[in-house]
Amino acid sequence: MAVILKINNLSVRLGGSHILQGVAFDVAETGVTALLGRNGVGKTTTLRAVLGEVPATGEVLFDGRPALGRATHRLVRDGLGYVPEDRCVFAGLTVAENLRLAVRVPSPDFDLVFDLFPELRKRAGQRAGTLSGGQQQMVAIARVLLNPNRLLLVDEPTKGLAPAVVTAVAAVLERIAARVPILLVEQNLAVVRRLATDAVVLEAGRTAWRGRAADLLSDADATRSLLGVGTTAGRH
Amino acid sequence: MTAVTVESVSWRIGAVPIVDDVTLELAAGEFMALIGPNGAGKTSLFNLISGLRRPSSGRILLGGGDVTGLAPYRRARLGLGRTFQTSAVFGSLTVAENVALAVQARRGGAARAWRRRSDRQVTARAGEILSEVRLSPRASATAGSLAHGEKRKLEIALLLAAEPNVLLLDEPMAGVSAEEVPALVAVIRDLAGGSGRSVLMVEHHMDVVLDVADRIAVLHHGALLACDTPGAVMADPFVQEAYLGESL
Amino acid sequence: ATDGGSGPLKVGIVYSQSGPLATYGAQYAEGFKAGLAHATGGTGRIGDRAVEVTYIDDAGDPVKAVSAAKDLIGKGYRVLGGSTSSGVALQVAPLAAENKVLFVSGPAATDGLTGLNRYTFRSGRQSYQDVRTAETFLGDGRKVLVFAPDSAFGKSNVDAVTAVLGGAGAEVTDIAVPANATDFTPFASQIKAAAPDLVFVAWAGATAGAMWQALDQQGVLTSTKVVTGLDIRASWAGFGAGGTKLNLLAHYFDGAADNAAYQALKAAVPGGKTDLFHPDGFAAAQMIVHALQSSPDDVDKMVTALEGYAFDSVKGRLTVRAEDHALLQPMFQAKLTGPDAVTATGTVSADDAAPPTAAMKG
Amino acid sequence: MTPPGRLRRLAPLLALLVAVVLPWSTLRLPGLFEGPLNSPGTLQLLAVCLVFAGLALGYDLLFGRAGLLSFGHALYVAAGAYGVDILVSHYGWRLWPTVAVTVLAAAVLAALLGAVALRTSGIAFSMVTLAFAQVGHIVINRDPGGLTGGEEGLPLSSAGLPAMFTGVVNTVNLYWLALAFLTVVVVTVHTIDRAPLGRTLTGLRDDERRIAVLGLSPYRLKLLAFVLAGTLAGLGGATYALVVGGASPHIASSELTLSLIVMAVLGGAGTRWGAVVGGFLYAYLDQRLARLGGSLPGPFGEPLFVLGTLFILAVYFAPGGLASLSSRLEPLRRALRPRPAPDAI
Amino acid sequence: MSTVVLLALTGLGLAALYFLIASGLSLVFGLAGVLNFAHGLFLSVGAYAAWTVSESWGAIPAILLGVAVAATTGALVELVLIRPLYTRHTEQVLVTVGLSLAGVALLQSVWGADARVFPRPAWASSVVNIAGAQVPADRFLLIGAAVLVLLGLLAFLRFTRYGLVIRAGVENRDMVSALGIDVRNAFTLVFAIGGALAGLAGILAGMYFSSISPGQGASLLIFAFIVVVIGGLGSVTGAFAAAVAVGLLQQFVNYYGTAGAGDVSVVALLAAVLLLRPAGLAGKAAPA
Ligand SMILES: Nc1ncnc2c1ncn2[C@@H]1O[C@H](COP(=O)(O)OP(=O)(O)OP(=O)(O)O)[C@@H](O)[C@H]1O
Ligand SMILES: Nc1ncnc2c1ncn2[C@@H]1O[C@H](COP(=O)(O)OP(=O)(O)OP(=O)(O)O)[C@@H](O)[C@H]1O
Ligand SMILES: [Mg+2]
Ligand SMILES: [Mg+2]
Repeated sequence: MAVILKINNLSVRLGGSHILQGVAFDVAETGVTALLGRNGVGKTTTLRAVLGEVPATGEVLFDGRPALGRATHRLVRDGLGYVPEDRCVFAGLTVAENLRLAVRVPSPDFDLVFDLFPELRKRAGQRAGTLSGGQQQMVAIARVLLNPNRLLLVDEPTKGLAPAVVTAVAAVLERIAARVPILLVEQNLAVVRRLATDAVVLEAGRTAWRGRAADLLSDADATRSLLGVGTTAGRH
Repeated sequence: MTAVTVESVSWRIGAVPIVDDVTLELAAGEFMALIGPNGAGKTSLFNLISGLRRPSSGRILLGGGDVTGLAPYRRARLGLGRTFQTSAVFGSLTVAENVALAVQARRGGAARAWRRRSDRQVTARAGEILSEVRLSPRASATAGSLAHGEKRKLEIALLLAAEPNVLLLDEPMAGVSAEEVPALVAVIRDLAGGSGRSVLMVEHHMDVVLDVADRIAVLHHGALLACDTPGAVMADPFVQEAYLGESL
Repeated sequence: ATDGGSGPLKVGIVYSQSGPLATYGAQYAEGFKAGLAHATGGTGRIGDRAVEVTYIDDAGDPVKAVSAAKDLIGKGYRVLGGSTSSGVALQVAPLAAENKVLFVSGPAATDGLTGLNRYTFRSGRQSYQDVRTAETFLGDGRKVLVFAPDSAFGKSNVDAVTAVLGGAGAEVTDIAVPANATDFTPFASQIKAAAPDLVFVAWAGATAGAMWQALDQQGVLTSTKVVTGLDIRASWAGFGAGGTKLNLLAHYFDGAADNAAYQALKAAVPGGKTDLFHPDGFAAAQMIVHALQSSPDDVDKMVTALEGYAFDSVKGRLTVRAEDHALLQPMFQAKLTGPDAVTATGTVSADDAAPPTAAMKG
Repeated sequence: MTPPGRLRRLAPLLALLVAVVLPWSTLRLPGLFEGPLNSPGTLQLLAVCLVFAGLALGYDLLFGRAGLLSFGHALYVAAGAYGVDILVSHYGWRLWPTVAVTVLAAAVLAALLGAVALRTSGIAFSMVTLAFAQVGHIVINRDPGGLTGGEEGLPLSSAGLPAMFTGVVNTVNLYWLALAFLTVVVVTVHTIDRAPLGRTLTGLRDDERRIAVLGLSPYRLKLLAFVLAGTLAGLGGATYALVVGGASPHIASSELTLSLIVMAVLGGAGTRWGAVVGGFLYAYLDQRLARLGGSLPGPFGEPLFVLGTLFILAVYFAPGGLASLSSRLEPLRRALRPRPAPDAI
Repeated sequence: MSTVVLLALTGLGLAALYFLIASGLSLVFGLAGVLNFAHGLFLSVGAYAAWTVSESWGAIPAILLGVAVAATTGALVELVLIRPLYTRHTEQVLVTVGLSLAGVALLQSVWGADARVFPRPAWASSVVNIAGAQVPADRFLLIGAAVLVLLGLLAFLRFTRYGLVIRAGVENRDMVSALGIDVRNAFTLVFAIGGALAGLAGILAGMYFSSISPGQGASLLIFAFIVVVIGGLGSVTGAFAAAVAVGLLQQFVNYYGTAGAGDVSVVALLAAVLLLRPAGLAGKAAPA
């Protein structure tokens, strides 16, 4: 299996605590790899470490090249897309400006974006800070869809979205995943079940489980001990 | 006896109505969920009720008294508590201090300039609350460095400390890991249950909503579409189509 | 400490080495050193005791000046000098009276120092003497207009002009310009409209260039007689194109007088070019040496010795008026003849420039 | 409580004790001070440093604790200084009633102007406070009715002062006065720090909205902090006038406020001792550098050059101020401690 | 009548000077979020650089050099001092405070504390007669320069992405990088432009006052701050409008009111505007 992202012995210290203590897993070149775990185990930190937003040690290979120590913007230009957990839309910019800012290529895929989120076309002139939570999430996802990517890092994309939109976003991610591999952090197991091909579970800053998503979700004991929920516990 | 009355309240920005002539009654002891698509105006309605925004027209009553022109802190003193959709905690205080501050805001003395901070009763109460929301292990962490889900719990803890009789919860479950959801649901149900407290909760997790809500209000484009029992609302074709969509 | 007798005679000079008045301070200090050498015949000693001078920077800040003065007084210094700025001098002077030490203030021009207390003297001129000099330009004109900033400095000038020229029968009006105004054009046109016989301009600071520019552009300099004080050499170019039209009253400029003191100063000043505040330092040294000669340790005797003391200094003959310690001195009239050249056009005798006697306050 | 803990609590008291008895010492610290510790020059220098330490901590109540970046704090210092100066020098009032009236007046002024300025927040608040202070500065420079002496300042008439505050031999009393002022500020601010109000002010700095929905009025809390800080500034101004022997327009200028900010940040804004250390050190360097100025080459002869550069370096290498240096050493200290005491919450 | 014309035109000249100083300040403040206390220093640096060579090089090359030196100073300050502190906004502002203290003292130690006479072309000293008022010609130079700067800045913000990148970068620099943009160069560029504008303003102010001194820039800064804040944080057009308001108000009140009222009226205007519209005249509107 070809690997787009290879993480080995990733370690992060922040504010005096050892948050990641040797995380290791691979992300396949196709499909969706789900990164799972309880609150505070370090999922977000893992993504930020890969992007170079927090100082980390260990080995990260993106597309076969070492990623640690490279500037974030260079990694992104090489095709690493990021949808952050707290959305990080630019509150002072309008929706249109937020999107314009994200454009990196001569022919950005605005059609795809407005097709998925017609709401954004309507609100192009509104300041992103006044958007509802869900609308901000749409902007955050739309930003990475404008450009072609080699890998997407997506952190809790369905958080705070209305059920119908969750379904829609899941569908979008599914469509995207057909072209681009995704490393997905997600609490909504129903979404995970629908999208994920592989799964990684973190526990206290370490990799606790890695394998086929289906194997994890069908193993009641594993889900209970790793995620604290029964297999049947969907949220919808 | 109604806890909160929203009387033909509208809030417009320019000419655009964000909240559009909403009339709603939350009975004492009632647990009502507020659902609606993203951008429907749920958070905005919370802002109007809690006083962070002034309505363009209409009245808001708390326990029968008109509070439309009252500052947020006056409403809070009348027993109105709320959480924020994007966690608003005191980032440079520790978790324990966050809660202690809230306890004191409730019990008086938060602006006292001479007593010692670590009043035994306050500390004890704060400790209790933290264990209720399962944050005790993080008590001495700085709130600003908490992981997302932990902040959500701290939000609830701050609310618990304020001992409000009307609670506005804005997506309390967003970002909380699947494992923690049942416990947090229990906390929230305890908050409401028995004590005669009223809750108005915005939440997109329908299983949680169905689990706890007595009635569900549906907001769409700022207007109130329905306010009924869960069964009736779930059966509503509009809710089915525009809000829930097809299941995953 | 100087416990009577044999040790060196200690003199503390607290003045601006840094800060906005650093140039004034530097001239004062050069003058002081030259004056000290001159007055002691090049020995730097009085009798068999050496004069030991400590120079301290106050950066133009009264807080630092007061600290330094207290430090020196605490160490037994009985003679202090310096004070480049009026604000500093006014704060240091009370210390002299409180602690019975001799204080000879420097270039600070405020009239407020004269008669302030028994222990305070001055080695420079005061604003009133400037105004008396301006009076000599009036001729038989009647209408006098004072153009000054709306500040303590400006007000004291207006008051002095009103007292001096008003007292002599002239009709005095004033235009008080905001001290930090940046545009003087309207005020200049106001002067033009008022058509006075004499305009007395009291202006110092960074905006002076713009002010002269405006007066020239609005034709004030050609339509009436404009009198102003001459500042340090470096500022002369700031008078701009219209500078040659001005009637200058001068405390001092190089070449205003010639005598032994001047020659001594000229020889000591780097480059040989003396400037506005060199004489103040020179005179201060002469006064201090005289005081110490009359009594090395008893301050009250020093005071008595200085009261009425007359001596030849760079500007000519100076007299310390006994009643209020005003330093009577000749003043000069001058014209600018080029961007770097001033010629004397007259001298105002010390008596003609003398300020009215003030009552000694303390 | 463990012994080192007790020691730590006693340290400030010890420091105070040392400060109180210091004027009896004839110790010489060459390089640091010109004369022995009990010489008037050294005591005057120390007194000025103590006043600025107090002013800086008072300002830090506003800036470091409540998060209010006022650009107009100098106004209240000036109110205290000129109030005392004018009443004593022009009207011949006796000192202590004057101080009481002046401090009260500064508090009222802070309440009135704060009530208006706090209707804005963020940079707008900074600018409104700056504007008010600027008016004060302009008025003082204009010398209304000959009261303030304009740009030349107003020396404090020693005739109206108790004998213990005049004359160089009595500099020691000014030193104790300054020390008393600093003690008042430290006790006030630290009492607030330890009290619930301290926590609430920090909360206010972090999230005003959240404070409001907890039932506390952000406006009133901010006003409280503003008036408290204004009162301390007024007291500081009064002390300043006595120590320096007068007032000059500089203390009403925005530069004074800026230097208070610099002091607070230099030491560590919002920390217990940061502003005190920063204020003391800044004032010390400011005065000492002037003293050494003549002997240093080039720009080093300009005290402001050295201070500005030091300040920039401090922002860089001691983020969080000098106070944070000690917490950076904390891991080291912990490693050296034999057995960690269990953390009591 | 001629007085009113004179007051209006010189008031506009003053407004132009304020705007020239405020423009760079507003740009840096509006985009990079740094209230740059060292702006006054940039002003003086540009002016001194031009002054140093003006004798030997002639006016235009001297102006170009002054602007270039000030721009370089701005860029260097960003690279060396501001950039390493990018997550710490307060510290960035504080560093500029320290820089303004140290920088002015440095200039003073190099060129002395006294004002230096700044040369100006002869025509700038002439006057133009308009409706009986003798208006100094250099006021028109100032007004012209201000209008050009306004148009230039609007074009920069409208037709390049830099404005967008920097505004976004101020909110969340990490996120801008995460969109694949090298945000650091954009910040340096903005500081360079801010420095260049300051340099230009410093040179024109030198001509206006016919002298320069180390503290001149800093003393002009306070009105520039007021203009920026009244105009609305970071709005270039707002700053332009505010400069006109402040310049005219000050000039008229100085003349007709009691002395000193001019400054007080400007300060009162500031307080009034902020209390009524805390975000300034141009409100929260995006720059340009
Ligand atoms: N800057 C920081 N300083 C100190 N601790 C931090 C910092 N950022 C994160 N942490 C801590 O690191 C741990 C992991 O955080 P992270 O955000 O990666 O968790 P997560 O798995 O994404 O959690 P969630 O599901 O709640 O989003 C948490 O305990 C958090 O408190
Ligand atoms: N200041 C504002 N200016 C313009 N539009 C605004 C403003 N504030 C809110 N809105 C708009 O009002 C609508 C309601 O927003 P609100 O945050 O109340 O939605 P919500 O129902 O809470 O949505 P979500 O479930 O996504 O949080 C949104 O379309 C939002 O864009
Ligand atoms: Mg996370
Ligand atoms: Mg919402």
